[in-house]
Amino acid sequence: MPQVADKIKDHARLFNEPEYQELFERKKAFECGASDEVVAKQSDYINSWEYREKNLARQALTVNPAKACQPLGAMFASVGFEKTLAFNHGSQGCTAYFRSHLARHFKEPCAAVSTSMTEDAAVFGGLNNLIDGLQNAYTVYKPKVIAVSTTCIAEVIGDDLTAFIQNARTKEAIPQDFPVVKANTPSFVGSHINGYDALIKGVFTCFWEGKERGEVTPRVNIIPGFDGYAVGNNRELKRIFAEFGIDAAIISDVSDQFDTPTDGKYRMFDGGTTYQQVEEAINASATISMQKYCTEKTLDFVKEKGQPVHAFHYPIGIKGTDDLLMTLSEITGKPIPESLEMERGRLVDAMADSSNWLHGKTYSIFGDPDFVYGMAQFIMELGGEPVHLLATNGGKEWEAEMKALLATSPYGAKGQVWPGKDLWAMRSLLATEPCDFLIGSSYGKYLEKDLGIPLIRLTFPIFDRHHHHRFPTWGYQGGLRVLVTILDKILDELDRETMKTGISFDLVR
Amino acid sequence: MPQVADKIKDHARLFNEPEYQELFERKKAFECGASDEVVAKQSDYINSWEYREKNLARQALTVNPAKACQPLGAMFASVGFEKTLAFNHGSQGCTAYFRSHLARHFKEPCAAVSTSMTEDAAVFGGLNNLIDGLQNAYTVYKPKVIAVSTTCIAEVIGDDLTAFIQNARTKEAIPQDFPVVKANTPSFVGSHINGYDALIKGVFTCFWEGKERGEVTPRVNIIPGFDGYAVGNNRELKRIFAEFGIDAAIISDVSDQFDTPTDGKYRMFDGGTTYQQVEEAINASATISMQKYCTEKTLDFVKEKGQPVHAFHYPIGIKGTDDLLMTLSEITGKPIPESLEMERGRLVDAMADSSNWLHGKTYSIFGDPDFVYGMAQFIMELGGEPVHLLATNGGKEWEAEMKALLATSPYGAKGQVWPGKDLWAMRSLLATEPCDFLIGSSYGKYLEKDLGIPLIRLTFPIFDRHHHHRFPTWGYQGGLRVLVTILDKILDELDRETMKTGISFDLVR
Amino acid sequence: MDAETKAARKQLVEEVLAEYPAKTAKKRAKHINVYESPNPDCGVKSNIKSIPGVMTVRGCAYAGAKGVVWGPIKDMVHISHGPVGCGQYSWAQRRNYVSGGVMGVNSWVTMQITSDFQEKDIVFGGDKKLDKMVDEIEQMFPLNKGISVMSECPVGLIGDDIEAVSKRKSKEINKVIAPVRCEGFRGVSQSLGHHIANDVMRDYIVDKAVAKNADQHFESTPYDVLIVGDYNIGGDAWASRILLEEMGLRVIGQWSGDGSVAEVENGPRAKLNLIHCYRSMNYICRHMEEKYGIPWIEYNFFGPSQIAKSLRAIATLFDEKIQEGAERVIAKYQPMVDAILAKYKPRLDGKKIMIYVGGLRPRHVSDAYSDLGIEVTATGYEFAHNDDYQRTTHYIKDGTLVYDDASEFELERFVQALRPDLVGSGIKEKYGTQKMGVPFRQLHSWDYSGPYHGYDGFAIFARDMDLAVNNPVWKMHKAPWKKGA
Amino acid sequence: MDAETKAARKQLVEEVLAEYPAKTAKKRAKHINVYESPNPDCGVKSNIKSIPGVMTVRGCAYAGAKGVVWGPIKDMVHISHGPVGCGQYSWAQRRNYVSGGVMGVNSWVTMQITSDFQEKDIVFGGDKKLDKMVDEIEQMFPLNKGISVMSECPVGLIGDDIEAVSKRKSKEINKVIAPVRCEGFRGVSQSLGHHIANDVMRDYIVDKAVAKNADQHFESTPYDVLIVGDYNIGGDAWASRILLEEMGLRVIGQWSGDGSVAEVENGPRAKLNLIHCYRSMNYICRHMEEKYGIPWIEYNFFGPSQIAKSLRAIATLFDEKIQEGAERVIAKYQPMVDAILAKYKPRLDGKKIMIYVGGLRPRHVSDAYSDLGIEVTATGYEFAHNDDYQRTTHYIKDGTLVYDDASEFELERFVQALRPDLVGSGIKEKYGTQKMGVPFRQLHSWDYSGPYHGYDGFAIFARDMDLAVNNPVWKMHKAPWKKGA
Repeated sequence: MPQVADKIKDHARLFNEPEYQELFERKKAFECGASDEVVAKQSDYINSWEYREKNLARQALTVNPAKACQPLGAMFASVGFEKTLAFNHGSQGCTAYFRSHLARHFKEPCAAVSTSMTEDAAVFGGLNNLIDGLQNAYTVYKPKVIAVSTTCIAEVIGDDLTAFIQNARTKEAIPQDFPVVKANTPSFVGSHINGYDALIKGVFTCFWEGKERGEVTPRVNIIPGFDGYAVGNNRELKRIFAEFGIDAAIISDVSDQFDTPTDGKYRMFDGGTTYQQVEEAINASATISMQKYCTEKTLDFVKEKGQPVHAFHYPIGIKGTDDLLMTLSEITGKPIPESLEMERGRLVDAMADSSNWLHGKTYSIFGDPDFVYGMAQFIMELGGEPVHLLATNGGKEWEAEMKALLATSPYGAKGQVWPGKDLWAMRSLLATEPCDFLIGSSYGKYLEKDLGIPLIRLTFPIFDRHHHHRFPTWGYQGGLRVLVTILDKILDELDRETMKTGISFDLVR
Repeated sequence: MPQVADKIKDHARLFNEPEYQELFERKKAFECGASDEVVAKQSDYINSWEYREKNLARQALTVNPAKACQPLGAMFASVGFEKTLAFNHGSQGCTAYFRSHLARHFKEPCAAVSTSMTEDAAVFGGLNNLIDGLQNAYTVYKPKVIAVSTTCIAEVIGDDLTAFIQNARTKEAIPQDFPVVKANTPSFVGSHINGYDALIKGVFTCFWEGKERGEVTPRVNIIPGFDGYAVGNNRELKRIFAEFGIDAAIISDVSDQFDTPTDGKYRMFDGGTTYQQVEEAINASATISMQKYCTEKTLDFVKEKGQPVHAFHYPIGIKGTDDLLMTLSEITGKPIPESLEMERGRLVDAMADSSNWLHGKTYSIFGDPDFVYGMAQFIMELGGEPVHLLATNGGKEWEAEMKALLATSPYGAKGQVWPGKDLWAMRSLLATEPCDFLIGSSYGKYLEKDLGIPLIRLTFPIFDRHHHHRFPTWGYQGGLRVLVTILDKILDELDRETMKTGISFDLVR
Repeated sequence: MDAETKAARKQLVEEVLAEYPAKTAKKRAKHINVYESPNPDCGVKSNIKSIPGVMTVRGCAYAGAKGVVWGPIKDMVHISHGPVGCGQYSWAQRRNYVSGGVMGVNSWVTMQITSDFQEKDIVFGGDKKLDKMVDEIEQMFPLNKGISVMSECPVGLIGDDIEAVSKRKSKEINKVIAPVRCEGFRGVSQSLGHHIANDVMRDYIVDKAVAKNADQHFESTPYDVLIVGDYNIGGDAWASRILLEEMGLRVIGQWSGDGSVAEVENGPRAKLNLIHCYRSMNYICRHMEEKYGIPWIEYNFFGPSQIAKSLRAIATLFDEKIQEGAERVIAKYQPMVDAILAKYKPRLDGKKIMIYVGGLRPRHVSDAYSDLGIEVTATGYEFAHNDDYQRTTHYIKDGTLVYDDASEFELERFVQALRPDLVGSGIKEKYGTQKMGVPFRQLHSWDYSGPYHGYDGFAIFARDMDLAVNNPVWKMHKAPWKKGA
Repeated sequence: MDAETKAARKQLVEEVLAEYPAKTAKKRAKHINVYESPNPDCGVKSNIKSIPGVMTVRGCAYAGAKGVVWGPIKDMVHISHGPVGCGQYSWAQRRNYVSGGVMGVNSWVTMQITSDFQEKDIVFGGDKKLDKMVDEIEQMFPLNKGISVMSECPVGLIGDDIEAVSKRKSKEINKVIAPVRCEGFRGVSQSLGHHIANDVMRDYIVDKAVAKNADQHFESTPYDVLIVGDYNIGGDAWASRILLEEMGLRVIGQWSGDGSVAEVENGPRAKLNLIHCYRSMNYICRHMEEKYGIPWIEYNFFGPSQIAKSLRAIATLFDEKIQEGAERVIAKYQPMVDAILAKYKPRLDGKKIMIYVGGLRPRHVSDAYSDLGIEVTATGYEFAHNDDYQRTTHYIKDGTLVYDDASEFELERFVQALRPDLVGSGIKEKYGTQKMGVPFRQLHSWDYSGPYHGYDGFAIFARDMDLAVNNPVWKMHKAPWKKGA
């Protein structure tokens, strides 16, 4: 009997006890599974080059993709605006999934409603669901704005959001002038980064409706893109703006929404970009996207209004931050402040101090296209060598940009770019051409387990570690945090490896 | 032949190769060591209760102490003042050691000079060394102030600093009015924390000489104490003061000195408390020590001047920060700002989110007395249970304060306090009464290796990880960082443990 | 409960409803009630469409079919058929533990396998892709024992014939291919997904296996039982199975936690079906009873009172040997139970919990809490049917607040008003509740702990409730300088 | 070197000296020189007291005796006798690797064992404490093979008689107890500590063991050699030993890296002493030559040129078998060396290094750098004697800047002026140099890498110099917006 009141064993240890090991043996007899030899043989086979080739040749089957669907991105973008209710038109299960998914990453509540479409709506259209939904949501949650995005069912049956919302106004479900943002976000097109794009464009479309660009206000719009580290990163951006003395508006700022305090009160809405900022954004000097692939349509829209746009790839590290600051300086005419130059010098200092541990380490990286780009760039600045660079939601343009990036540095020589591939493909890549470390999301933990390549969690979703997103990865300070995260893993592994013999288990490193 | 140009093996892996394993076997024959059985038996014996009792009964022998000597603390304190040269009167080897020791922790250069006393000086006194040393140091390094502390030799032979320095002035080695701070810091009394105390008191003594407290300036003096996290912590304190709108002077602020940038220029001096601040400090509203045992004599001195003093024990976490902020508020009459209350709520939030992983974990903690106190307090706030609390440089007063702290919480019930003991004693304690995690400095890595208890590095010195000291442990933000550091270790270990079977190797935690 | 408190609760319900638009308030009023003992039902309507826009907690049929019933069968490849999201969000979320499997070799439970529909699949249909996927699955995962095709919303809207593809490909590969029509828009919640999943399991595995007498080497014993409706969250089914085996029964299969195709095929060889989660798998138990004459019994392995009761109830359906076995098991664990209660009951006695989850838990955990001295103040189901609420009356006390398909809005208000010492609900409810300063445990995923079933599980349950309720953080949410205010 | 560059260097020296007070400038002038080839010495004075207040890099006798010579002997307990600091700062800093030891059981190299003097020990003397410590060591660490007592400053000032205590306790426990008078104020640097350490090792172990013929079972061979002055930093001695063994020699001991008391005792049974660090252990080699007629030879195992040269030089002192062995070893490693050079030489060719360290390295590493195409622009010793500088002339080129006991101030100015591609020095110099944007390697600790000796070590050496020089960070220290400025 394994349990003792003083030292209770939970799942992590309970089932290692002999009682349960015997139980597993008894159970196995009823499972009629393949023999241990066959299993062992197949286990070896999936590590082979032959398997890799078949694996990479898959055309229909997707296994362990590293991407989510559009409405998740739209929901994320929605809650970055002041008192804005994310509202999914479609089946309610989708909304439950989005909410859970974000809650598991941020360890925060995520409010969003659904129109709960069912079979009848599938047949007759979701008009009534939308009208009732808007009325209930408006009445109960008292948002300033409702941001409607769609899930598959509404897209497949072709519900007309514009007409339906107008209908809701006519039926007084919501006031005539109550702002409703719209975004079509079919799950079978693109991924969450496109849903993010669609929603931001929807916000601009809604609030810039009928407006044209007037006199330019010396201000910068910053669109962060879909970013699991938004809490830390957006705050770091704001700190940088303050150092700079720049007037900047973060367009969709979830940093307060996903970091409300535990002080006895539940805040369904907190912080976010104000709609005044959104309205004024049309006259800003320029719009900067921190993640190009999260904002392609939005930037086109902004450009059409005659506003200059700049796009980065999730800038991490020295050059990433340099480029961002120089762009900010160029747009605003303000010099880069000494304080930030000092932070730059301190990051360079840390990189120099740690360079002998970082140099020559090999990494594979997966995640959203911009993240993989920004991370690979920093890795090469650290003297590291990217090996497999994979974005399930990356396309041909991304592939070309990645290859161009790799070509800028001798440290990019080993880099192979894998657009559209999933993490089961990554498994084969790592089994056949391994590397020292894997950088990605929590999904990478299965690769770590199977291949013994330590995982460094640095991108969404991080389900199995807490609060990392409260610290930045952007800016020089963020770069320091990323450096330390990587270096800690390197040194932890070195300690573990050398602990066995004691040789090289050095007190100083 | 193990080396291949494409994959060069260094010490960590080279010696696992069969060639070297055979070499070790051949070598063993010449060592005439004890038999494997005898070694195994003794290896078991040192884990026994019997050995523990002998180990704790030691009176003369010290093995792996967790403390350094006074002049190290004095040197650390010295460089926290504007353009101040740390100057050790004694043997030059001491200075080389202090400089290396701090460099290995901060990964920063540490400038300090010595009077290079040799045998003749031991016989005839170090007067000439001191005079020449002052002259050279003054001429070459052009400091604003020289801070003289002593090492053993000067103390044992009884060199009279006051007279010698006066002599140097007379001989025009330094100008008459050039400020020279003095601190007697014998290595055979106390530890580095007392050297810190002596130097700070020396600075006040020097700059408050002949002055009395006048009209009170609404300002707070903060003495951080000897703190390996000073770079992050002092900056965090300054951020807190800014949020508060408080005028506060950090007395000995090493945060810039130990974090100069790599920008092409070596700064021997950077930042630090100005001497104007030091002079004005006498009229401040109050002086706060962040570490009581680092400042006992200094606070007495300040109190004698009629200034109120407050002392904390390296405050970490909720209550630690609450108390600090309330004291600041009380002294200055300023309300605690909303922004800090929000940060508080966010730390509470993180603690709540992670409480199920943190609750009931057991920890042993070693380090300086104030650190052990502050850390134990936070651990109990996290629902953790301190087991062995050890400060080699802790005494009876500390022991009593620790026991009182443990008595404030049911989570303190398992706590045992070990003043004056060393880490070889800790080894016995952990071998006989183990715990889940060990919190301390890099020296704890040998305990981790021998006993399999994972080490969480959170105090000076940290030689084998980089840049941790650039992040704060104080304030609510520092608390969050400490929480995440602990939690990451817990979850890393859980992953490692469950990776073997896959059972409990959960994607979400 | 005294009349005053009860009246206050009714008043609370009124106040909360008053914030809805009238039409909505009227509808929701039917789903919330203060229980009047000893009424034979809870006085709430159930299994009705959720109201748009109110933030229901419910999921969909896919979640019930793939996430709950089929997903845990470890040696099958479960295709999330449609766009990428559904499979992505449910990937490895249910903690259905598996013994002895090698991921991607002979076990696929923690993998996300999807057809990742693109626009062209919507326009031209996904059947061709499905056809090809089966071939690729055979290449990638040759040791699979079969495939399930879990339909997502678009599949049912674009006229795909996954049944035809499944049938054809099943013949080709000579393995089960089960098309599961669990599109998210079907039904009103997860619940229809369970039912559909049960029916497909019946049609595509159970009945076929019986018909062809699939496993002819199977040697039956009089003590063969089948565990049904335990998904092995955190190892629950193992902590249950061990007791059944200790009392002398032979467990021939687990449906579906840590389950295998063989266990599903041989299920109907059981002499008795033991059902834990009635809601999700009563359908197939009824079928096996009707078609194969296998009796079934509900049991509850949460907490020592119910465990003992259930062990004895099960034992009465067997011979004396088993009855003695049950008593032996109960006696064996009693000292451990006593020690656990001695340690934790004093720390939990008199505390109040509010529960809101799905399946069987809103009632089944009730006595486990009582064993620890915790009272259930309010409870409710995400997707229950009327028979669930009837069963609930055996557990709850007079005056308990009962809510069906509660919205987040209602839950928040009830928590604020009742200020329970603990809330047990799901991930979506967890963090908001905690912000109010109220302790919380996830009762779907056991908050990444467990098992909670059986005696071994009860020890963990007790520890976890203590750590949730008594963690020092719950005394910290007010800043001390605000205490006077 | 062309006259102009040389003149510029001389000018630089003048400029730097000009910043000192006149008296100091005059003294320091004797320690800095631009080497004139083919002079038989470097033109600098050495082994002279450091000037107070200039920030010498030097350490003390204790550092030389405990840190360098005695500390690595693994099966002895080395007491840092005096206050806590000295032992604390040197604790596990030298990376003297050990094979096959269990820390605290039969190996104490990575432990800090100290008498932690308190005021009362100063006042009343520390001999009693030392006496008691020996007893406690026997209790705590019964498998120790002996004890060394490393005196810190106070011991020599307060009149303690550690020799008497050692003698008495040594008899009691029947093990070596070696009192080492290495107080930090003795001599002018680490160097005297080495000498003292050698002498004590001679008196307390070597000569005694020979006198009593300690190990009578030792069977000699004609190929027995002893490695002297290799401290096994990062495993250096092993990467050396392996070559000696491969060429057919039998290495009977390592002094003192990974060393043991038995190896010290049996050292004089060697047919030849092979000395790597001349500076720190020439004394005992000379003693063994004088007293026991054992010849000794200096060798250099840094880089393929010197390794081959040394292997051949050693081999000439043996028979043809060994000479063939040396050639076989050289031939065996040649392809690896070629591959290393092919990979790294193009990345390092033409680079310049400035060196400032202790022991043998300021000269010995020179050809290893040359092998990689790196030129030594400047070099110097912390604690060399004249014979070191004589030996240095064999390595350095005309015009090389040479400094003895350089101050940090001088080093900084030289680095700024010469802008080498790499600086090789110690931890105290590392971070300041890097801030100037100049790559740096610690040449004491191998910057936590190594081994650098032997062929296996050269591969690592080459890799490390490449990563130091060519790490991308060295192109980053100027902000791009400042580039135009």
